[in-house]
Amino acid sequence: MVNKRIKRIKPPSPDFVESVKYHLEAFGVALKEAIKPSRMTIQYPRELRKRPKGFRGMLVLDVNKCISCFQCTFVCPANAIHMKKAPNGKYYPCVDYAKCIFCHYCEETCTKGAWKSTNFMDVAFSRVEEMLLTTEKLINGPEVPEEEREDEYMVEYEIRGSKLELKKEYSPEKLVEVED
Amino acid sequence: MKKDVNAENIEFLSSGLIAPIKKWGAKWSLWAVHLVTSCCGVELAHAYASGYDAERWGSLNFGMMRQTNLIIVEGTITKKMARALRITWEQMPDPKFVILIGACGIEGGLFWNSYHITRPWKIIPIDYFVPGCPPTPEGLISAIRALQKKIESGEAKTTAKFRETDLAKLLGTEVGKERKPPKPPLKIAEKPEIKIEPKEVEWEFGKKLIEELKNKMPFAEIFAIDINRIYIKTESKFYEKVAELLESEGFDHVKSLNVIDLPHENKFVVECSVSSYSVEELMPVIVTFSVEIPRDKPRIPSLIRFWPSIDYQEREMHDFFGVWFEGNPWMGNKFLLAPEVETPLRKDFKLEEPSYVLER
Amino acid sequence: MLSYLLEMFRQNSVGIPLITRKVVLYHTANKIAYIPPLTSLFAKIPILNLIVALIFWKPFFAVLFAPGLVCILIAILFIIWFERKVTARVQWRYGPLEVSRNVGGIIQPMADGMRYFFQEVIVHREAHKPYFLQFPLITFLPVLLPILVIPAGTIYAINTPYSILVAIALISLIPMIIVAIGWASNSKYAYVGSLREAMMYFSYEIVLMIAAMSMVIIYGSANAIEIVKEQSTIPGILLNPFAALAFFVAIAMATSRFPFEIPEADQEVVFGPFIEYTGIIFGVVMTLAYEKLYLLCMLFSILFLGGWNGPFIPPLGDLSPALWLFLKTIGLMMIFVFFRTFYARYRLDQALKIGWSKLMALAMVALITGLGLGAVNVMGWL
Amino acid sequence: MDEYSIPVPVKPPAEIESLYLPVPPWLEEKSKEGDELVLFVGPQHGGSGHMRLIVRVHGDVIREVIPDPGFVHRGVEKLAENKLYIQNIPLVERPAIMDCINMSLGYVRAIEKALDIEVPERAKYIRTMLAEVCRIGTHLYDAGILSVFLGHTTGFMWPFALRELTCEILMRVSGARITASYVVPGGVRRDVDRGTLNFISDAMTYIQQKSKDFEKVFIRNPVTIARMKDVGVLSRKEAIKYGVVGPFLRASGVEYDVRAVEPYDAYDELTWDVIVADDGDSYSRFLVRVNEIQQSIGIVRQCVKALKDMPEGKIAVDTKGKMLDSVKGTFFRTFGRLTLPAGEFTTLTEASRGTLLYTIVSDGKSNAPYRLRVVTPGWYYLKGFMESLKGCRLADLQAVYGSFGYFPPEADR
Repeated sequence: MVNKRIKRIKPPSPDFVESVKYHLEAFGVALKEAIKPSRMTIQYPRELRKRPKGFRGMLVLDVNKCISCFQCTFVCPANAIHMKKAPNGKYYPCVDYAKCIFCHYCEETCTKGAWKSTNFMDVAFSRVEEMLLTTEKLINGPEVPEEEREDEYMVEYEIRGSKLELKKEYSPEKLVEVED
Repeated sequence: MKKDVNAENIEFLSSGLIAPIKKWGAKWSLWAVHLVTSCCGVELAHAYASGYDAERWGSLNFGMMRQTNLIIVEGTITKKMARALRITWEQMPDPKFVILIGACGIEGGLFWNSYHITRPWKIIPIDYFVPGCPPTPEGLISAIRALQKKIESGEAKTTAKFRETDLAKLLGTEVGKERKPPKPPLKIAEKPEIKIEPKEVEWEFGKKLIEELKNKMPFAEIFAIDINRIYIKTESKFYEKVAELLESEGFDHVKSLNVIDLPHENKFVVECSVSSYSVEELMPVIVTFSVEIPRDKPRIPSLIRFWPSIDYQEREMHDFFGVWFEGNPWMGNKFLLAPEVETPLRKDFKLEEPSYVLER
Repeated sequence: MLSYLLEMFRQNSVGIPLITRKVVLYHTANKIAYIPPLTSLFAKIPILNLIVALIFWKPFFAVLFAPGLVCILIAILFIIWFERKVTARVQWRYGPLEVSRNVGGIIQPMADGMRYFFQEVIVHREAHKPYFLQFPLITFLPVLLPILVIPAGTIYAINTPYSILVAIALISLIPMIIVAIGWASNSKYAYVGSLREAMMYFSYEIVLMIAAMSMVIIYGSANAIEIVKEQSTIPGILLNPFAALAFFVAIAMATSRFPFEIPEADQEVVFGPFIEYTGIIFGVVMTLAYEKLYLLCMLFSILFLGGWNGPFIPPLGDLSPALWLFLKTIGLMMIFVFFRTFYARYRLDQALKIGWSKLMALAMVALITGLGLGAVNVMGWL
Repeated sequence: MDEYSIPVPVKPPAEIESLYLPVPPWLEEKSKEGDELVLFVGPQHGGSGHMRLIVRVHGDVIREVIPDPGFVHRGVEKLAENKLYIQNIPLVERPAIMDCINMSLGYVRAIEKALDIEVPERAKYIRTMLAEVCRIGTHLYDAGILSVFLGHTTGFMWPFALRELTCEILMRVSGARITASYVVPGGVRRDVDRGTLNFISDAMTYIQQKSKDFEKVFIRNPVTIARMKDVGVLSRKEAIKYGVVGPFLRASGVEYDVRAVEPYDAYDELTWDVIVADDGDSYSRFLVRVNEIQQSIGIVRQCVKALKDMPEGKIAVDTKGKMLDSVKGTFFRTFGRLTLPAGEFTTLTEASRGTLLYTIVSDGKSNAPYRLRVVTPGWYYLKGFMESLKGCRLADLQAVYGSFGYFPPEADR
């Protein structure tokens, strides 16, 4: 009980005049927004939300750095990472996105920095079997076909004073970017 | 019952003279039923709220399954919920579509080996799967977009491509030293011992309180295990007596009722932790009293008459361990669990072991 | 016989210069080239001319076009879109947009309608099947019949001194049908919803009638045409604002707008009486409240806002007053749906209490005002 | 995909008769005889989450509500016994993902208590700051759900729009929008940079400012007041008797807040008020949380200020007392094979919806808990929630439900 400061609140119980005032206030706020809305919608997929540095997206494996130490599969809480034997006899990880929870413990664990995150995780798979990404598929990471892309802008929330602004810039050449 | 409902729906929409109108209507009016199944509902709400506003795409979250045509399964479907999901799906008029979001729903995610979950895609046909735990609202919207495209073109496509690299070319096929997978780190003791022992702490008020309790309960072993934590070990015949004394002392609610299963010693340890709201000094103090009961005949009196707040925790422990709390009117019924799951938290109820190597 | 009919239709037909006027192509000293008016194209063809004449026959036109079915449809499609759009705007988002991006997604309700149209219709086992399917269609009766007596300027079907009274009486039938729908659905939530609908009916109906009555007393007539004529100098809302307010709130209750969206309460009784409906039948019953809103708003504009009074637009002819009435009605409907943006819903007992205490008191004040103004013959002075 | 494994009889009455409902069979029968109606609210219902309430209504008045939880019971306690200590961190925050920092904080603190680790100062402040951000987020979430339960859609959209900012904060700090898995034994996973701290304080200003509009449109709206005042009242005595927790307990006049009673992390170095109300009705339960948002904003501001004054780095400590600037690259090596000493370790945390209790029972040899007992706020106040519904009107069910902010995954675990 170091600094227990108590503040008792009293719920308002409006009388007739106050309640008319409150009705009008509610109406006024709604009308204000209807005339001059403070929109904050990011019109996905026309506009993409800018991912901050260190975003935990889909993973990319740098297979040359991997020393097949099994630590990422051991640490994975969802048991989504399995090791698969490659033609050279070593084991390399595969990620099952049907289980992956994007906690990126694997990335934090990897002593060699073989795991890299991308800024991308918005995939809709049509079949469960496709969600298991073997080592072969992990190296390149996800790609969105150019003709499927609908994005025009990249948007970021920015607060200036008392206003929330959607800072827009043109979307990048490549949708999926690997972080360093 | 074998039928491909997905294909039937698409076929219905793309047949006849007015197929374009049918497709157009279905495409721009994917109303999702309000069936929140788990915590991915948070991101679903975000997708439909101001931040992303999926309503732009003509999709609206609506109350009843009768008036909608899209189920968004949000994450885990437990064995109990599976029936509700199936019923909801059956009640929905054709043509209907299903999007499944969240790892928990697809292969279980973190809960992949839980005793209480199912795989929704075994229960109803799914059009699109969105990974993530939870997925971003973008993921959900891209699934809605993909579904719209599917209605239009009739074929389901994954929205991203994953190119395959030839590993043999990249790494060579030269097999080096044979390397065996290392031993998994998880180490669970064969014959564990649960020892709860006194700890020396600097806690003046506690010492006083323990003395006071000792005077009242000469039959029990009372000690502090930490600051603000008092532990009382006693025999099962004094269980109610201890509760009564503590209740008169000012401990007015139950913080936790816990059962520890010790199969190799053939006993359950029932721990009940109580604390106080009405006495200011006792507020931070948690008093835990524990008794041991035989594992093959787990019966113990209910404390519901001292603390009504223990009611649901007793029901829960009855579900989990099969401990029978005599006096609780609910005993014999399932509370949390689906009917087919029996005493899952006993140690002999084994879960599937994790595997680390992909056998192909 | 046919020619007699044709003559009858033509004598009482809607005059719209825009359509019935000759379109002059060029005009020289001795020659006038023109496209004949649309209607006269069919004047000589035996059956078609009868159909065209029938369409322009005022009673028929009133029910089918303005202020009837077509106007209702346009109003509903617009107001549903507007409701979603304005709510979205207040809620910092866009609302339906991508279906037609250039015009703000205005065809979204049509897409929803199409989807409903081609969806399976489920009749569940417990339902009383004939009634379950018939009642939604019967709802068109109390919706369209009042149109016969509510005139839109010079377009009317029946000119009767009791038009306002008949209209209100007919509109009052709608709750009966909703209750019947709930009964036919035979579901627990439909039952609770129907009960709520019936309770709400008690709370607003008397107020609605008293408010209308007090205006009728002032004008000294229940004929809509007379009433509008009386309002040419001063609209009724200024004469008796109490009646206007009471009528306004009663409309919100009658059409289950917020904050009185109680019978259908989505989160409480999941659309109450309509819970079991699917596909196009749900589309029909869902629009019922909007149809009722349209009718009552039309009555409100006739009683309080001077009806079809407004600047005459020559090319529209008879349609001009109808257009003014339509615009006023739509404007009122927009106000009603705007309440969704800032109100939660009251509880049933609170709504009943409001209906029988505050609103009833207001209606009484309105009645007394009406009686007073009627006694001094205020319309005579003006 | 071809075969559907769970056969569901299509006959509607079977749904009522089937065994998985813990409805005593006589209930339906009895209601048909008398003047009582038995309503099933949920799990597919516009005004219920992932749970089922069996409501016995007499006229418009609720006689009794029988809860049927477990629709989201995923067995966290059992799964935790089969995972490493650190693998349980994401697991324990799944019950209430919008409250992720508070959920994992309690568990991690139990581990730290067992290992006797002193967390670096900076990590303490970061934890406290994010815990309060999560509290704001959760209270906004509950306000949104309450609004939509009362039919007020704007009241749903605005809090969720503001929640978008708390998600953005979590995303910038931890990399994930909602499930941060950010707290690790001995500290946190990453450091927070200055730009992010600035964004956090800006976001707090924006939330504070916009909540004034929200107050006008929803909180003080006479319709809201009419719906929630004197509804679902729990007196102080009842609240204690049924073991209600957190803001709901404080709304009934009990001055109990774990952050004040048994301070953890940086709470004893900050100044803030415990919000208490006396009425114990739905409205004060809601108002207490609305006021707590303001207090939390104050706490976040103090934390941001303290963090800006502190040198960067040193955000975690390993079991040997070595300071770490980041856990990247050494995560598994440092924490992977943690083994706790034998004993029982209990921590209390003030999660957004109330007291959260973790008890780890360790056998001293395994590197997974022998037993993990989690009691979440939702599970504590479910009893009080059910009791407060007695005597309410049917339409009040949603008002009371929303005022408790009952989140079934949290209660079911």
